[in-house]
Amino acid sequence: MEDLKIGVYVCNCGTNIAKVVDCDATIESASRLPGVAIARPYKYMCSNPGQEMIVADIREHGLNRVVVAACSPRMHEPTFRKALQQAGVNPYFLEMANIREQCSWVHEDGAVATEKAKALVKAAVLRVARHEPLERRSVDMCPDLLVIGGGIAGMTAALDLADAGSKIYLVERADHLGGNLARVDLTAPYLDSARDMLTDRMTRVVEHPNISLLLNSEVERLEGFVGNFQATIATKARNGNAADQVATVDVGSVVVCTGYKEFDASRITHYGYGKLPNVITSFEFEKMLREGGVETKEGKAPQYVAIIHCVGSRNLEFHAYCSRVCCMTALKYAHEVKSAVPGAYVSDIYIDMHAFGKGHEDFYRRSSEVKTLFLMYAKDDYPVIRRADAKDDCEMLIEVNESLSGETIEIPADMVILMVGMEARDDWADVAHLVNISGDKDGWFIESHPKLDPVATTTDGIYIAGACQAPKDIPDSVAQARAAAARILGRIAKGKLEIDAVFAEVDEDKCSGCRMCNELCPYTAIEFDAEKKRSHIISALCKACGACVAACPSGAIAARHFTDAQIFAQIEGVLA
Amino acid sequence: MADKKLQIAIYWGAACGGCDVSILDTNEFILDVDALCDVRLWPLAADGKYKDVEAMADGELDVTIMHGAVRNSENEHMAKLLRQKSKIFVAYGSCAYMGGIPGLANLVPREEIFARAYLDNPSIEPGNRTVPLSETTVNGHDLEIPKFYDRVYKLDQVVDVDYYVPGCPPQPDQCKAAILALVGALTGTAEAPPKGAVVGAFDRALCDDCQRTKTEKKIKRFYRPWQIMQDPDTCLMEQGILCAGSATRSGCGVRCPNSGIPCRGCYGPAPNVLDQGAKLLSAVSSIIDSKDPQEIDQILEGLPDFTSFANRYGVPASLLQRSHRQ
Amino acid sequence: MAIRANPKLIEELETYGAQDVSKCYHCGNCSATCPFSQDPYILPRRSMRSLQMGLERKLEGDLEPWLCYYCGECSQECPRDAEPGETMMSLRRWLTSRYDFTGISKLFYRSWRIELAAILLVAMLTGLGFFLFGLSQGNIHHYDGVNAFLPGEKIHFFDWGLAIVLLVLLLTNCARMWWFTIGRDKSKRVPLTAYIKSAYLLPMHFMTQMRYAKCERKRPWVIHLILMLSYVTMLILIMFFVKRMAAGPAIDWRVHAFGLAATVGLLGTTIFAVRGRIKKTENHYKHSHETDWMFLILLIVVAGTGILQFILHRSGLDMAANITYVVHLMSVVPMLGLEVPFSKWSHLAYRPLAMYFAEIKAEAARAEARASQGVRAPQAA
Amino acid sequence: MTFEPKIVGFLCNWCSYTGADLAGTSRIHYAANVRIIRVMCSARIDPTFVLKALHDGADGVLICGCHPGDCHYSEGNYKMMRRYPLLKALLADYGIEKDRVRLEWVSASEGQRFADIVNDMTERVRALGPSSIKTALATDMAER
Repeated sequence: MEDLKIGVYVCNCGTNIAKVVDCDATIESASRLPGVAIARPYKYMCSNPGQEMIVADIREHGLNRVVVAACSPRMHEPTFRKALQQAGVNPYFLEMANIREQCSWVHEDGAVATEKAKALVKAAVLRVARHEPLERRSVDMCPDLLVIGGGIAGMTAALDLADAGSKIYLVERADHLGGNLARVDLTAPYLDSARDMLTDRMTRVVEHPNISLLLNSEVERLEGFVGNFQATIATKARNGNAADQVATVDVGSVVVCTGYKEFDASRITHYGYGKLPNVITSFEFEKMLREGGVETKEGKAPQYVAIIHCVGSRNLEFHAYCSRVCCMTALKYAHEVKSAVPGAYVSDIYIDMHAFGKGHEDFYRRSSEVKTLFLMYAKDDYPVIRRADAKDDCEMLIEVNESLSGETIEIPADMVILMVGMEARDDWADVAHLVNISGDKDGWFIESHPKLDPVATTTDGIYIAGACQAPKDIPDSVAQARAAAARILGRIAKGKLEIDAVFAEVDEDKCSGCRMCNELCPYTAIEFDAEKKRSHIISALCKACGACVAACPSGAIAARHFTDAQIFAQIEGVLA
Repeated sequence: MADKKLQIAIYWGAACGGCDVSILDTNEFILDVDALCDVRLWPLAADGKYKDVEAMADGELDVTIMHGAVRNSENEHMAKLLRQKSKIFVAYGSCAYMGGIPGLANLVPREEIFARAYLDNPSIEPGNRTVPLSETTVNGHDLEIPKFYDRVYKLDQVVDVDYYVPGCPPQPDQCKAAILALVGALTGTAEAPPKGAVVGAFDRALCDDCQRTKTEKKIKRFYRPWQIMQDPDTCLMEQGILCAGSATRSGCGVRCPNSGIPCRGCYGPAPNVLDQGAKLLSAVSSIIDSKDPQEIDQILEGLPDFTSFANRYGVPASLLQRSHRQ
Repeated sequence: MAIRANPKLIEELETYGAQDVSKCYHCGNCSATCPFSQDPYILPRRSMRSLQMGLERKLEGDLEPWLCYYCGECSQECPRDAEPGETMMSLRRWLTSRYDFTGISKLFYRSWRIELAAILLVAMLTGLGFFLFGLSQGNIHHYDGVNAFLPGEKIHFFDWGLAIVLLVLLLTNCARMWWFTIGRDKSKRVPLTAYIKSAYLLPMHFMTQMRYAKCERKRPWVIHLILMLSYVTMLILIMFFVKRMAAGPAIDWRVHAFGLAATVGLLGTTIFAVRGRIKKTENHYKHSHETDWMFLILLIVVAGTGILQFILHRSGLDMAANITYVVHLMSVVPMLGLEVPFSKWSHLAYRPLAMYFAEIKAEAARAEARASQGVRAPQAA
Repeated sequence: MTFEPKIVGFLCNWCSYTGADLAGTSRIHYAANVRIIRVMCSARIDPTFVLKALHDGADGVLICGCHPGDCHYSEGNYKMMRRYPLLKALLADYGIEKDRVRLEWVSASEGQRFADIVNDMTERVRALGPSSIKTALATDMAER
């Protein structure tokens, strides 16, 4: 290895640093450190003349390492890296000492601040001496896609991406498209027909030349990493004699849109679902509406219709979360009952009315104007439905501890609609395992960041959209699907995937295959090669957190740019 | 050189003698050693006096194999003496290499050890509670016994060591391999290992040799070996039994885990690892399956006296040294 | 025990003038703005809620509607335009018809045609009766004196007769009100001492309407008080001094001064109210039920004909005065006979009574709380 | 002269280091005793770093990461959270006072909190006096 020639640059930052830290003393101390060839101050290192000074020194003095003592590396590390690159030195041969945010701005006593600055500079010099040249790499990005689930989210994502020219494999387990939305009559709050909404999309999906629609199909296996997945898809044979077809396709990204299933209302015994004939679920009511008439099992028009919210949602016994769509759907039912049976009285039994979306509050107000009786009950204090007595003018009576009045009341009902909540599909864990993502305690798939990155997952190249992530209404599902499409298109447009030069690597000569690290990676970047009995890190997936590095009991994993040796040097430096 | 027998010494410091036995366990190989070497000092097997060693010229011995840690002034004196007389000085076994089991004493001060051994021990006859002194006068005669140090030292903290052979004790095969390597180096038939090398061991961790099936690890509860019916084919760590194998150099032949006993780390850290205990700590705690501080504490209750486990053979070799001194 | 809800009740209340009750989503702004909303009487929200749910039996026993003077602030503050003030008003109408055992009240409130017909019928009968009576025993050209067409002492006798009938009707209704609001609820016993201790409230609220004075805006209270005092003054004059009132032509200032003042009070306030209801100047004038109009018109006619006959009599136009007198009686009798027991005017009894009941109920509740604080139920071991 | 302890701070890049930067941009003055070493995530902090810092003469070690649930890498800070109790037990066995090593969660918006932690820790370590870890062995060897 060539001799170290380190250049140390101490920025005055106008007076921001120089006012408190004695820059000359810092330079004097730095110049005596091993390997330091040049040490000099400048008024503003980040300015063009400042950067040019570094470039000139590198060329003139043959510097091969640079330390800039200035502001936080979070501010100007990229700036100085660029300067190094410009001068023909690997940009990772740079280390910054943060003597502004960590010295001059936080310490009053100049002598103390100067001592600390010297220590930070020394740490940087010792560290930079152990830096290694790093190169960014890029891998090919396959523009084709796998979309799992043919509901509204899956179809939307597939269409957006197919329109942009990608080849889409849309895999749907059922024999038809549409998912749960295909079971719905009208939609809240504008009372549009769900069927109209779907028909257009379904036709386009079927006819789209870029979409290969695989009904009766499931993804069996997914291997590889972002940009380079191989998916194995099994398609069930139409008739029993033929063999199932299995195909393997190459895709660059995967959008998971597996949706939800409804809560099983019979789990709440208070409601008598399954025992009382006219207690039905919201989906059964939708079916009734789609078939064109609201009537009881006995074929009569109901005089009293009660709607119970939060069936399975918002309680500790079943699901603590809100299923988000039921409130507005319940209001929709109030309107639909009124239009089907104008003389009917509708009672809406709720916990809280969540009318958060566009047009929802207005829809709530309009629903109260059509004389819907809103009754509030407390969480975990279920209303109880019983058969009415012969003298009553109704079939059932619902006892509610009504919170707003504090009264225990009995509401007559001839038909009760249970607003069943959403829950994760039974096989969510299999799907999660298949595509290497995780689910939360309720089985909803976990997004990369709940606010800033709600579409991606911790596994690069795997995206989620629709209700498989959390209960969602149609606009949100569509928005998420289109967001996923946009994210993917952005990456496809680049053609190549840039892989950061900073990641962790396993030294296979040291790895003993103990597999301590395997479960630690949130990005499932660590693969275990069973034949070689060695773990291996897929650098394209690694985000360089270093969790596996710290945990590797035999020191076989190294964090590029944050190696043990570099950090040890820094420790020695700051303690000098 | 080839016509002259190699001059060797085998000596012990603070040790149990197991290392000597491990050399004898090479069986008939010992006869080959005898054919090749003159054993000038080996207290376990042959007579030999300090004065004989003192009489040797510097460098007269080709090799000294010393096992055991330095616990007292005699250990130190002999280590230094033998070093002076030897061309090659080998730290043999975990005690010499890292401090070994005696090194565990470094977690407490000497006074506490003495108090426990000579004063507070219930098995001591009342009225006869005597603490040994290194210098005393009996009937007008000054008597001296070796001075008991406040700490146990691994060999290279006292003398310059050329090679290390780890293990408690080193396995006979490895012992053989190490001796052959040395002989090869000395007779010029093989290249000498670089100074400071660990010989008689491999470069990966023990798991590499362990035949138990390993999968991904998540631990909800730790068990002592006697608390659980062990699955003989599955990684002990995955069963919640603390095993130091992943943080320990291989070379022992995986004898303990093969017998259903977790590895205690006698072969020392893997190469590149600064502190075996810290690494084991980092790995083991990382795979605890909980995000709740209270539950984590509860799970960690299954690891009583973790320090002594993780540093069982290497307290003197640890980055940390006991800070409080009397 | 669960109370049976009647989803149809709201619709029934609509016939009493309630509007938009179902719009209320119980934000509580109305109760926050109402100066009278104080535990245990949460108004108007609690009544709104009971009404939405159709808790008939509970509503029957509620005093809250009577504790409201309808300043209208609640309706103004309501974010959903659920008109709580008007709902309280219609609840008062509904309660009036509930207290009334004859069922007449219910007929009147639910159909203005029936009420109008009843008023006209009573007016016609009264007119015919008094006219024939006058002709049978007096001279239409004489207003007072020996041959007076409608002599004071006879009218006085009639007054008292009517008063007794009205009193019986009103008291029966009041008794029913007590039964609904206090008597029926066996779980809460109100001790006799409470009735005595708070008895002073009854005349006080009646005479001063001091609660109304607590409303944010004072003018409605002043108007209402003037109207009420004028009415009471007139009532006293008629019940006790009708002979002197009729005597003339000299002005007897000892009674006429009061009579004139009361007339000015009555005419002034009713005209103000009519103007207000036409122009909808105040919150509580925004919605006018037919019964409101009939009541006001009757009152104007009563006061107008009263002063007119006075003027005609003093001007020596006795015959005109006598005819006016008959017209006067044609308006007075339906007003007293129909409005007081069966319609709007009945609140002169219910409201002060409600204040009184409310106080003793609250007092009983406080006493119970004190008692239960002293003897806590022992905790389970 | 009062004893000025040397404290090594290991801060995660995303929350704590940014929080420390915020203390700077907010000009919050605090004790100068903590020298910061940036790591990408608190999960990267190998207990060896802590031992190494103490071995090399640090009087204290401060470890900061994102608050539980807020990790940039989803769950890295939980890994540190799991290592910490065992590390503390190990340090205690070596006779190292508990105030010398400390784990705190500091978010990117908690500049003041970072300053407060540094000040508090500096005071506590100052009260403990200089660490003898670095010198203990040498002193013992000289005196043996």
